[in-house]
Amino acid sequence: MKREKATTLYLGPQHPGITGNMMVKLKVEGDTIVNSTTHVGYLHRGFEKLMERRNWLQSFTIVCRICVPEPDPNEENYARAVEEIEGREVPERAQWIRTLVLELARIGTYLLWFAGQSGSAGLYTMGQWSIGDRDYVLDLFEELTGGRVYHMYIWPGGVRRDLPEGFEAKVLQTMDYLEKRLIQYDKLMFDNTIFQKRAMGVGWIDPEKAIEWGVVGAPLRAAGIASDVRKDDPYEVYDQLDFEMGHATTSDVWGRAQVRRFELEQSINLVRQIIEKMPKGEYYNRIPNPMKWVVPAGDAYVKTESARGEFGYYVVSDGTNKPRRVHIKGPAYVHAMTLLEDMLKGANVSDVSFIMNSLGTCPPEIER
Amino acid sequence: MTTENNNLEREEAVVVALKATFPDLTARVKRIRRVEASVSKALTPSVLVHAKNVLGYKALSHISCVDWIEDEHFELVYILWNPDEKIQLLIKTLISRENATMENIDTIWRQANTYQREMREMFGIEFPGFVGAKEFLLEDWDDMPPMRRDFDTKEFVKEAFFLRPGREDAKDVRDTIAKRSKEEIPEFAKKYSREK
Amino acid sequence: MDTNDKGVRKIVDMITGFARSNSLFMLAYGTGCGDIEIPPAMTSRYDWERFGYRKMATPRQADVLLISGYLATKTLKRVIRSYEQMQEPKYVVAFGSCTINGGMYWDSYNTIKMLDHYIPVDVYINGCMPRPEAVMSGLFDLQEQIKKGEANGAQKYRENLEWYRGNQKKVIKNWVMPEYNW
Amino acid sequence: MEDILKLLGGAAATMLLAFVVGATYGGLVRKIIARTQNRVGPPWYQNFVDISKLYMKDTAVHHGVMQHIGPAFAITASVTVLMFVPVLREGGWFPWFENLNFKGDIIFLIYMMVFGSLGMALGIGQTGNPNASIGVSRGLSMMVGYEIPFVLSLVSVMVQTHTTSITGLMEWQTQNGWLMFEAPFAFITMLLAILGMFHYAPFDIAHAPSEIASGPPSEFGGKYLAMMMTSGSIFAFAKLVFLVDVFMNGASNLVMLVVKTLLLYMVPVLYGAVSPRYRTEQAIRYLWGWPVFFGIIALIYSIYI
Repeated sequence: MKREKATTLYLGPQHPGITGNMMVKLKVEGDTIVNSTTHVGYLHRGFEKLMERRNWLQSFTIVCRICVPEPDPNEENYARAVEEIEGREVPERAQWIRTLVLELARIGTYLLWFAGQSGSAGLYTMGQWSIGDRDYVLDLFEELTGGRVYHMYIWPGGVRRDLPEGFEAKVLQTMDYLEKRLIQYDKLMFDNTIFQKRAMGVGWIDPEKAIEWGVVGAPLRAAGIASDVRKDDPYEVYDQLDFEMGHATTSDVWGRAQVRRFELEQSINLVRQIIEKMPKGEYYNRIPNPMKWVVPAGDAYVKTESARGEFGYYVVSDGTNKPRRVHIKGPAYVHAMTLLEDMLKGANVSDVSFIMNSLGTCPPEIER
Repeated sequence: MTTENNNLEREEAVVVALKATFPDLTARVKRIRRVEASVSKALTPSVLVHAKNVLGYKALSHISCVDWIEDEHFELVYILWNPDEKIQLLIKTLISRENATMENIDTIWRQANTYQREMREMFGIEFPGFVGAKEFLLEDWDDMPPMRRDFDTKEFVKEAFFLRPGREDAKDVRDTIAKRSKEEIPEFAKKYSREK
Repeated sequence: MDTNDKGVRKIVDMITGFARSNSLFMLAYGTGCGDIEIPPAMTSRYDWERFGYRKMATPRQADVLLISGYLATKTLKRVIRSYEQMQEPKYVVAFGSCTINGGMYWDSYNTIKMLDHYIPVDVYINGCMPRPEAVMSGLFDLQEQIKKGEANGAQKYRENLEWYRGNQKKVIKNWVMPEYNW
Repeated sequence: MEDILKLLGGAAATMLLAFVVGATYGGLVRKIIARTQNRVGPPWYQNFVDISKLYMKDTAVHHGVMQHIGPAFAITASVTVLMFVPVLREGGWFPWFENLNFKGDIIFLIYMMVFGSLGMALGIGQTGNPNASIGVSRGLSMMVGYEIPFVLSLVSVMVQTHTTSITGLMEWQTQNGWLMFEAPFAFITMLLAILGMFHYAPFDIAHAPSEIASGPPSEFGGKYLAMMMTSGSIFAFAKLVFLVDVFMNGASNLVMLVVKTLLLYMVPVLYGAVSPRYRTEQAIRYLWGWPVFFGIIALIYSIYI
């Protein structure tokens, strides 16, 4: 009789290494993983059911809570889907403000990701720095929207309020600060040989299969495939802005780190461009009384490039004052389930949370 | 949203290409980069395979399901993405709501596994031949699949959970706080108090 | 020395209160979306290590169970398990409106609405989500309670275990848990 | 009789000193790491509060006898190591701190230093927590990694000075100058080895919270954890004093002792604050690379000088 050598190791749900509240069940032989299963559902709130019971505007409070680290792409997606079904025009200034908010959110999420990626490798100093700096971005959000984490700022028909006075100068100041800090981040994390040793060759995704497997966002770009919703399916004013996609060919954790590092820099540039080019004018195409607001029947699939990948919303209206169906697909829906399960086979136990962070795993958007 | 309706040649070409292979299917251009096709249930897997292997829709972006309880059917929406043409193709199909079953497309796209697990759990759609863990988001669920329209979540909540009663006395919250912390209510605040 | 002497007891209580309240080890279990405000509270902007708070990896070492937001029924089971594995004295701090009355998930079929019916809660922090300042203010409140010896949630749990168990089993259908015996 | 009493009193005073200084160092380290991370950090006495709180906690978990013995084992081993290290040089301010030192004890110390970890490993094995077991296996393999340069460095020092006794070493240093400069390669080897010995990053894989939930102590709370922390404080102090004795000619008073040990301690702490951690096999590859190379050079140097 063959003796079972594998140990079962439960990574989560109560585990400091796991990103959020989920569980990866590992079968381990020595330090090598032979099998892994992702278990989710610890955060399931039934958002899509709740939205069927709320009217179109009430659903907004729900939409932004789907992804905690980066709520703005969700708001934007939902607003854009509703606008597409209804055919509502968005003033030009509102589009620019939305783009600004999205880019700021991207910067904040990348800073949070720096913390996750380096923290899972034991470099806690980086996390302390970057999350501290992320707070300056959150301060900007607080001034703009009144909320630190959940903003509920991007509405159908525009944005909720105009930029406050002197806001542009503050944004530029923060961007200058972040750019200076980026040099220090490089020294601490990206030029660190130990980090490079940890990251190189770990978590490899086959570039030829990547598209078919549903890889999106930074992991796909790190596999050498130029794919960015901002370029491929431009929304808001991204077609009027000048930026580059991150690019790497190694298709491992190191490549993803480089892509994200590059895109943080690009986002800082984008914010500067937006502030420079932003036109004056109306910021809100007012919707009728929200309680009686009826959206005509129809459906729309919209998507946004969030910091972790492509966010897709499929919204169906049946011509009443409530959405018929809002179906959300976040990048982690594929990344953390089938892809992660495949990638972990043969990996080292030490690298599990490292790989998970590099894929941008975020359980709330799997479960909603 | 800027909808340029002037240059839709590539989208039109997709419609033509789809219709050439499958004469039964209806397809139309929704807007730039969005093409929609309605297919019968039996034809769906072959359309998906054709779209993936011949037309270049390599990526499966999304599989959604809408419950049209009035018409007694589910609408499944397979959303595909063509990374070269940059076109999103929505393939819609209707299946009966009673004993809902659908072809398993796990073998075409590996990640369909997750979507099908969710649909099986949330809508009760069965996929013959599909192997996947039974539980996905819910644990020990013995009620109706919750995403069906006839599942009333409010009634369920009333039965299953404790609901904190509201403030029945409808007193001003300031009074309660003040009473608890034994603070003097400032003069200006008293006139807002509902307890006269 | 007479350990029942009032003066001695007072000094002992003071020392225990000081030690317990100034060294709160939190269990690193992000149960909900409130967990996003924990990293800022931990890191350089707010730096809760100043007050002796620290995140611990396992329930055995932790004193405080931070319930960061709504609990899905599936998580509730794990939270109860984690709570019961913690060693006394142990405290529960629940934050987010959703732990108090369900908050915006009041009609959701998968989240519990009143946390204090399932595990004893010492401090509630409201808000959706509470800012790091609010979280820390709630923890200060817990410190005060510990100093005064009022934070006795664990005792309440032990004494009313049957009531809690009944409530828990109402939600968690497949009950496979070890007995709680400490 | 009086001598024995003096000896016992000295031993007790040493233990107390080791605990106080060790725990203070722990607090200071947390503070220093916090400063590198742009934070204020906990007060310096935080470790005392933590330890006393942990001693006051209930421990109602019983996994078996070894679980109780394990931490006791560790604390015994640390105290034993401390007892064989001369804390202050002869003729200093506090003569009673020269505890139990006798000739021929470096080899014994090398053995004793491993003893505590092995005891812990036994205790942890009983708890049955897979995370803890993985942590122990990682810790033991790490130990294999850093013990080789550590031993190489000490052996080359012993060859160079023709003595294996710490007091002998100190006498040699008083005549010929600090071994830090007299045996530079041995010192470099030792500096690299203590990076691994103190379990700070990059060699903290055995305790990695993000992988195995803090590893060995994951099943130990309350008193056990407090005992482990106490033992850790004493052990860290003992190791530091040992290294100061060997390479920096010990210290004749408490101030010098604190300065020297703290300087030495800062090496792993500050290096750890800015480093991610190595995987086990990477760590061992690193420790068997340059440190062993320098160790062999040190050995050759010590033979031919």
